[in-house]
Amino acid sequence: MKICYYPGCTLKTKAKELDRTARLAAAALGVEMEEIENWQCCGAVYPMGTDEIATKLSAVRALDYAKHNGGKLLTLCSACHNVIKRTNEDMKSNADIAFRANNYLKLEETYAGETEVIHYLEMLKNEVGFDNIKKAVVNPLNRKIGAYYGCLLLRPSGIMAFDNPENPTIIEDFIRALGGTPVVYPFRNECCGAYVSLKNSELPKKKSEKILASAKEKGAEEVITACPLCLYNLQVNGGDILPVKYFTELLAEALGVKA
Amino acid sequence: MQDVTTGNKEFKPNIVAFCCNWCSYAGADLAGSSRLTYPANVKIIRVPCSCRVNPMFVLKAFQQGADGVILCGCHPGDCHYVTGNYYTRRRMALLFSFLNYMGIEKERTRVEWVSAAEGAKFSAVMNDFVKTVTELGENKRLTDLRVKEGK
Amino acid sequence: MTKQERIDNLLRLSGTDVKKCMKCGKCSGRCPAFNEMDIKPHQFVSLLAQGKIEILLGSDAIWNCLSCMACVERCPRGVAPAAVVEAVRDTVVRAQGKNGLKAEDIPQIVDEFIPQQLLVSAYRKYNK
Amino acid sequence: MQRIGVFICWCGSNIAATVDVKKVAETIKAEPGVVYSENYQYMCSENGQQLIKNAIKEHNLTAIVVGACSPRMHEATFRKAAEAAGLNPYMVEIANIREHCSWIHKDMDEATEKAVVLVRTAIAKVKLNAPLMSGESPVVKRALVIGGGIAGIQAALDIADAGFEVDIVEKNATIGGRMAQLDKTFPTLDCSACILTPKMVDCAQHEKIDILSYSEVEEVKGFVGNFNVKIRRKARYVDETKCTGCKICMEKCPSKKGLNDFNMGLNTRPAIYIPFAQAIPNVAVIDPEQCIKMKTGKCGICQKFCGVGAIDYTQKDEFIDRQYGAIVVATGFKPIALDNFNEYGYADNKDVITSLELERLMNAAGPSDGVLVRPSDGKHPKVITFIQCVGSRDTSGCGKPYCSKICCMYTAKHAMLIREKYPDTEVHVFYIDVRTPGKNYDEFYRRAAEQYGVDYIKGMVGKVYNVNGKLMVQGSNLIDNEQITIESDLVVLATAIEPEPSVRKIATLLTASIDTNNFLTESHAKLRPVESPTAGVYLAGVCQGPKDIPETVSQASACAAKVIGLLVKDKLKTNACVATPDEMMCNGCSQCANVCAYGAITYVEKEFRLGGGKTEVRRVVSVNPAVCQGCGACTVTCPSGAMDLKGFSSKQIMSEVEAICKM
Repeated sequence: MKICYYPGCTLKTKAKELDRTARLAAAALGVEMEEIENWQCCGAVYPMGTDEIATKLSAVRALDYAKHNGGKLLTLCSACHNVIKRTNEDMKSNADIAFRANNYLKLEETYAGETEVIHYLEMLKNEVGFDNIKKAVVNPLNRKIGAYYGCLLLRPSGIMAFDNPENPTIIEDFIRALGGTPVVYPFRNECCGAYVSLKNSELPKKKSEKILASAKEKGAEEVITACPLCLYNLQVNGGDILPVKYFTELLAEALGVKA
Repeated sequence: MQDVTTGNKEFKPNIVAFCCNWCSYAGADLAGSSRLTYPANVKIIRVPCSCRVNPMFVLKAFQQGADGVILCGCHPGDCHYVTGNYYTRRRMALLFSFLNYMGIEKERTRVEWVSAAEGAKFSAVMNDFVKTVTELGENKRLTDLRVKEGK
Repeated sequence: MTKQERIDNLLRLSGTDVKKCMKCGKCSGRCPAFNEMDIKPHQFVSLLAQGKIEILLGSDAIWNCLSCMACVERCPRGVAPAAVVEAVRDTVVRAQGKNGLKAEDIPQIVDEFIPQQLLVSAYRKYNK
Repeated sequence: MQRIGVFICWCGSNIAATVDVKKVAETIKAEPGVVYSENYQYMCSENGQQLIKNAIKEHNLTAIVVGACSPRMHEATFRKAAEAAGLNPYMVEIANIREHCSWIHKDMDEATEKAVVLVRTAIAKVKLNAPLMSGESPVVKRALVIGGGIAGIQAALDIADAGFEVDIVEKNATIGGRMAQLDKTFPTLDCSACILTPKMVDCAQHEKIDILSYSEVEEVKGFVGNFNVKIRRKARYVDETKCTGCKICMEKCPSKKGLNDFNMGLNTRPAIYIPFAQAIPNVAVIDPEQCIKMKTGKCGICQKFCGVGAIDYTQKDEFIDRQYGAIVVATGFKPIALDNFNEYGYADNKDVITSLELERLMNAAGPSDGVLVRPSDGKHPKVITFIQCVGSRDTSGCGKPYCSKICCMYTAKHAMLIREKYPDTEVHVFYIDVRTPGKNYDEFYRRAAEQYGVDYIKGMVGKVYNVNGKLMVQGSNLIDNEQITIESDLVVLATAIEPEPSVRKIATLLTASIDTNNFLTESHAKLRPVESPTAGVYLAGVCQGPKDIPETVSQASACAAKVIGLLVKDKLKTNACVATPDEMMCNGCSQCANVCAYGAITYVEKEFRLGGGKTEVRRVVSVNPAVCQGCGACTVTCPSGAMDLKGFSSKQIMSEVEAICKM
């Protein structure tokens, strides 16, 4: 199976490990991630202002490329996924934004949200299947792992349609498939402090500590995430309460391809 | 598109008003018992429900020389027959836009919701409608010429 | 711009119908940055609905809202307080000299750990 | 050609002061068809009516027009007068020259001219009038009540007390409904069972009431006065006539792990059970999904122990057909599912419960014998937090857009009862608005706050999470502009209520209309609040909209009054002005049936002669005149113009239009 892949800027720099382990694991599972041509940074945050067009164009370009190359666009970073999926919804259902974005881009064919945006986790669940992953595991994890969802994968749930926004289960199912024991803790869908940490690290510190303390209280030995910024906040601002890793690192480890 | 006849101050439009028995006809009765005046050129036809008004009746009115046609029914959700006025609303929206296309200005046709308690509203609506149609002048579209000549 | 035009501009930019708010306070009950906000999420909606935009435009809360969408997710009336905060922030940073983060400050902030995502997202949020 | 008589009324000076009545009567004489025209001071008076009667006889009038006040005032009067003179009452038309003419115009010439036009218009119509006959249909003197909660019980008792037979069809094994599950009732705090169970017993003992428990309505045919209803009597695997309710089967049954629905699943019950001690009928029922004998064939212990041989594992559903003159729908409600409200942690925490679960926990006959304990560890909760409006007033798609109406009051009740029984308990209530209109209601709520020290917090909860077994309730306190977290032992969700889902099927069977929230629609929100738009169908209780017990009982009694008013009649006069189809023009498209709000239109296969000895069978429309209300929606919908309305025919209205325009 071949699928268009949008890595995003952080995965080429500080979060190389997320990208590298995802590719290794995908290859082991028979998925070929084909990096799309000439992708640009998605902007990292979805611009909510109703007059924001230019800030959405890089996402539309990637989406349009995928539309003509298999119809699906695979994302890995939570922020990229959030921006691209929400922009795609705008192209589908917001006539004003769709008209103006198309007007800028002058594409050969109008883009109207045709591409399906799927996150790597959704790909694992729906395309590969957690059962098949379970069969491919060579190093079962045998430890207690807390899934940290954060905000970007889940909300707004009407558009993201990723999982139940208050009681998600996909990463827990993923952990189970890898032979680990998922730890459900109440702050797994609370914000880590996000971009505020650049101006003011007090708030992200409070949030990140609360998240990790909550995971630890419920017995987690480590926490996994899909977002480089969450990882940064939890690691740098969250103190040394628990180790934090990318979920793909565990996948590669369990599949024995981490090297 | 002003008609020459609009210059004539004596022009009194002929208005046909269809009123449902349960709300608007009673509203018109209340306007009467409250002595709230409106022009005499409004003539009311009682129908059980506004949804009884066939588009043909409206066409017939214009053919026979009416200058304006107004339908009054219960407020949406208050229809005596539960859903009748919803049909009216949809049917007439379609009919009126068709009539507008044919040259009968959309101001000559109207649907209004008047409850049995709204005598004042009935009177206000009729005054306003007569004023609007008077300003538009005589309707000539669709009119059977023999009718007007016969007058 | 008249005051009404500025109010209308904020309403349009937010894309949310503030009149739908029934003042339940669930947004502020959920907000993870509540204690760091001088103007609370429910007040953003309420103050905009009343046209008291000077208070909003002068608030510090716009720099602390995390855009985590918890308020949007849980509003029982389909209102998006976060979109109001963003509309206010956009309006502030688009005014000349009002950027919350200046390009020239970034080199001092950056260290070897900061991911690109943080720089880009903060820059997008605080600067125009 | 009609011989028309015209009668112009002065109404004292009401008409005559502005309309030259004599001139009108004179002018009208020249109208073709008019053979008599007269004016009189008070047409509606004895003398006036006599004048009309005499004229009808003397001049052989076939139709009359009365120029007078609104037909809404005296149409019936003049119709009766005409009938007394041997004329069909529908050969009368009224020209409204008072409300629509003399009272609103000041200029006499203008008013007189308009009066002439209005009378001419009525003449134009009456020329096309045809004698109409109201049909008659017999009334079956028996009522059906669907649902055996307090609404159904009250309606049944009132109807039966008036001397009519009533059947209560209840889908559960016992009557009693939601009220049977409640502990105390506001605002007087009587014990629910103490006031309900005597009424249940009254039902059981009433010679006119037949309780068909564990039964469901399967099919409804017919119309007002004459409903034919098929009822499924579900197999309870226990012979209702033999079982004495001794409960030995419940004791001996080895399969005891069924969730006890009556206790909201807070404890378990055996596979053979009587829902609660005061159940009516006091007869056991077997859950076939849980019964070992029925699943594996091995067991049969209850059969062995049953002293009267009531157990019958081979019982099958049975169907009975009954006739009814009227139907009361009282299907009640259920709390909504909380799947969309995971922020309150209901699914993950045993100590987050709904208000109805709390009722069971506080009830002396409940799973904890009335001792308030936490479901998780059986300990007494010291801090209890109530959250109001859970799923109510929610337009985001997660909950219900309406206010559930009862929650503010029952939460005040719960808070008060807890503070009274366990004064060491701290009680908090998060609210958006406290809505307690009603006699002694607001006083009740204030008592909770002022005398019982219940902490009311204006704000809403954003998240409930568990830390070391404590429920952290994080919410806003809008008055103090704070975000607070209350460490609680028990969280109670005032869950929105919705109509019992089975009401959808009932509504379809009865062609009773239902709104977007699945509440049955009343005929008129203000003036016919207990009647369904379907004639002969009445609505009681929450199936029509959220309401509390006093309101439910009032509505049920109102229903009963309406039903009795119907059943005392031997025959029903049907509306004469009904839709009338031209079968030859009907193409069987069903569009008229789709717009009919009353289900008056059906289709029949009918044989038509084609000529040359050939026949063809076509599907054509058939209108039931007993059900048709005469709105006319179908007449306009019919694409082939096959449908017309008696009394308001297309030709009649067209000629009215013509008369108005030809002024």
